[in-house]
Amino acid sequence: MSYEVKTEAFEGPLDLLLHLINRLEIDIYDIKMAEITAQYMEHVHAMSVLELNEASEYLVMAATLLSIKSKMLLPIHQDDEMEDDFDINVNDPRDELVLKLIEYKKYKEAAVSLQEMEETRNLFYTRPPTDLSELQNSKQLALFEHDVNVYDMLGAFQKMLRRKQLNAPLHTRVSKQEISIKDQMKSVISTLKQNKGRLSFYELFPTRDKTTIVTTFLSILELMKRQIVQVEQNNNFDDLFVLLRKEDLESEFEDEIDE
Amino acid sequence: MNSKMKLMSNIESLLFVSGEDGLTKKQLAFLTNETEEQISVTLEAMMEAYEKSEDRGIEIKQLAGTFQLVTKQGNANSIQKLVENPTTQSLSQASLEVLAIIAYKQPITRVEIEEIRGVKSERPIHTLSLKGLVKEVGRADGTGRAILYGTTTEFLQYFGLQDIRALPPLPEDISVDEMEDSDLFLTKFQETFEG
Amino acid sequence: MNSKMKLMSNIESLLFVSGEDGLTKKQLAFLTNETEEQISVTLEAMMEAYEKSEDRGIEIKQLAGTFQLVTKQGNANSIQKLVENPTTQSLSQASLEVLAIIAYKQPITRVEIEEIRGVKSERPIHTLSLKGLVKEVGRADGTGRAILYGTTTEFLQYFGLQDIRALPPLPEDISVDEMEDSDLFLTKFQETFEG
Repeated sequence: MSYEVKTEAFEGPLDLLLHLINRLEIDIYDIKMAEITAQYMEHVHAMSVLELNEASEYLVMAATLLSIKSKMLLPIHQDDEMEDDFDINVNDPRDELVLKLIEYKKYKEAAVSLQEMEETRNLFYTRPPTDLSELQNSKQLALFEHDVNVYDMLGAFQKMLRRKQLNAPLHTRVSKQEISIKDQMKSVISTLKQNKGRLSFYELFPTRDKTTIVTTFLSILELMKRQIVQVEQNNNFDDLFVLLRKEDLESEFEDEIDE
Repeated sequence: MNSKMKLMSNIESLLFVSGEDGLTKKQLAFLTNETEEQISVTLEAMMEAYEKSEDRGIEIKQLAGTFQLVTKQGNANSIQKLVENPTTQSLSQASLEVLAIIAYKQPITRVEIEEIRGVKSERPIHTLSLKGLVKEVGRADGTGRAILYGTTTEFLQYFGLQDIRALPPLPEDISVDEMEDSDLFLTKFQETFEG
Repeated sequence: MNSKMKLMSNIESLLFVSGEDGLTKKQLAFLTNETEEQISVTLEAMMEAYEKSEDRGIEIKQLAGTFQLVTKQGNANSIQKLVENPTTQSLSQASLEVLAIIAYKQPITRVEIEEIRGVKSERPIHTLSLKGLVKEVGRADGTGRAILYGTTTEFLQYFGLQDIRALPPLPEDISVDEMEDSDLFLTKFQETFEG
């Protein structure tokens, strides 16, 4: 006979036993050993295929059940009973198993409440903290702020995956919209107006969407060519700033671009 | 009056940039130069205002020991449209069991976890540490100096708990009539998975 | 009337979670099942309301066609104070993300890092170089010859790793496994209890 056991449905032998106890409507404190052992063996036989190492756990339990069953058939020795006068149940061979089952059942139930909490928690969302490092000075940055370990790093990575998952469908489903250079020129101008006519080049590219970036870039070039905006930089490698040169140009601008 | 409005505005800004890290009353008091009492009163007023205003989409929650801004539950539907596949994120049964044991018995070693579950638990423990839900909190005395596991702040955050004491009490004594409850438990399970 | 309030609430939630990426009118219309016109009108009303309410600490900013929530300028002082007194992890999240990417994908260019994260990453890379955890390890082929980043010996020391292969596997790979596990488990569970 082969010990191929299919166990995915249960989280181990204790889980299987709890399932049987429940199904057979047996009192957990008074387990009918013959019945449960028979059922357990039947299940283990009926299960097929799984890693040997998990199968072994099921087989160890099978052996335990058989041993309890046989102990219960033995008559209790008179002397033993006298010695253990104070503890009435000490001779019940099922005790250890019952305690184990009860202990396991507690956590199995706790796992169910965790799962419910997980579901509730999934109904509201937080946001990642804003990256404020540009407000920090370099001296501060060079300090190690925390006692971070590899798992903090992985945790950060995990958070990022979660965040990316949030935006993924939009990139595939929605953001394929075509933005015209004309529209983007208007958008750049209105953005500049909202910011008193001056904004860093970087801030004109709030999105990572390639089409939008390219369109925005082309529209800025076009605006420069038409001398509607001007770009300035104070020192090498400093941020570029885009300046709006003409204030009110909406009307002439409209037909100009339509050509 | 104006100053109270200004304080609310300041708190909202601070909570907004702190995101899921949130801030404690003490931190808020320090950052706004106010007393903790003043912060308490103001936070309470804000929480009420958020909840009452139907046009607001965010509210304040106490999570993992800090105050955080979160979206209102009623808007979950439209936010979930932003999420690729909302169901794949939930934890497996094995992970939940191990996590329950760690949460209630911490600090605890792998061997002790396996004793309770009756099966090897290396893999779920590994998964849970990679997800940042549990971590090594020390070493057991004695030979081998086995790793002791405990839950993380991320754990509190993940399950929406203010602190570890906010966990529901562990079912202590399972008496005979409680076995009937386990029927309920199975039914619940079925509902959850079939639903 | 109620529906308009609800739409505002929904938009606030959506802008809140979308963070720095923001959302376009088109995206908001898709997510809320409204017309773009309806979204335009509502956004305008919201922008005005945010601006007028002295107790609000956030407002809507429109940049190149996308809308995002940002903190009000007037509260810059207390945010600056937060930056100078980092009591939470908030400052390291971005750096840790970038560090994880560099550690696992090295050698890698800044543009590639940004593609993975979906946000600009110049600052965190700068921070990490200052801390000596990452360094330039070469130049990419092709025009531009972009800088390639890798981790340093300091990085290994800092995280107590013997060498770079001692890094635990990426959670990405894990979650795929786990999904399969839980699917199998669910299927089995249903079979068992329905059967």
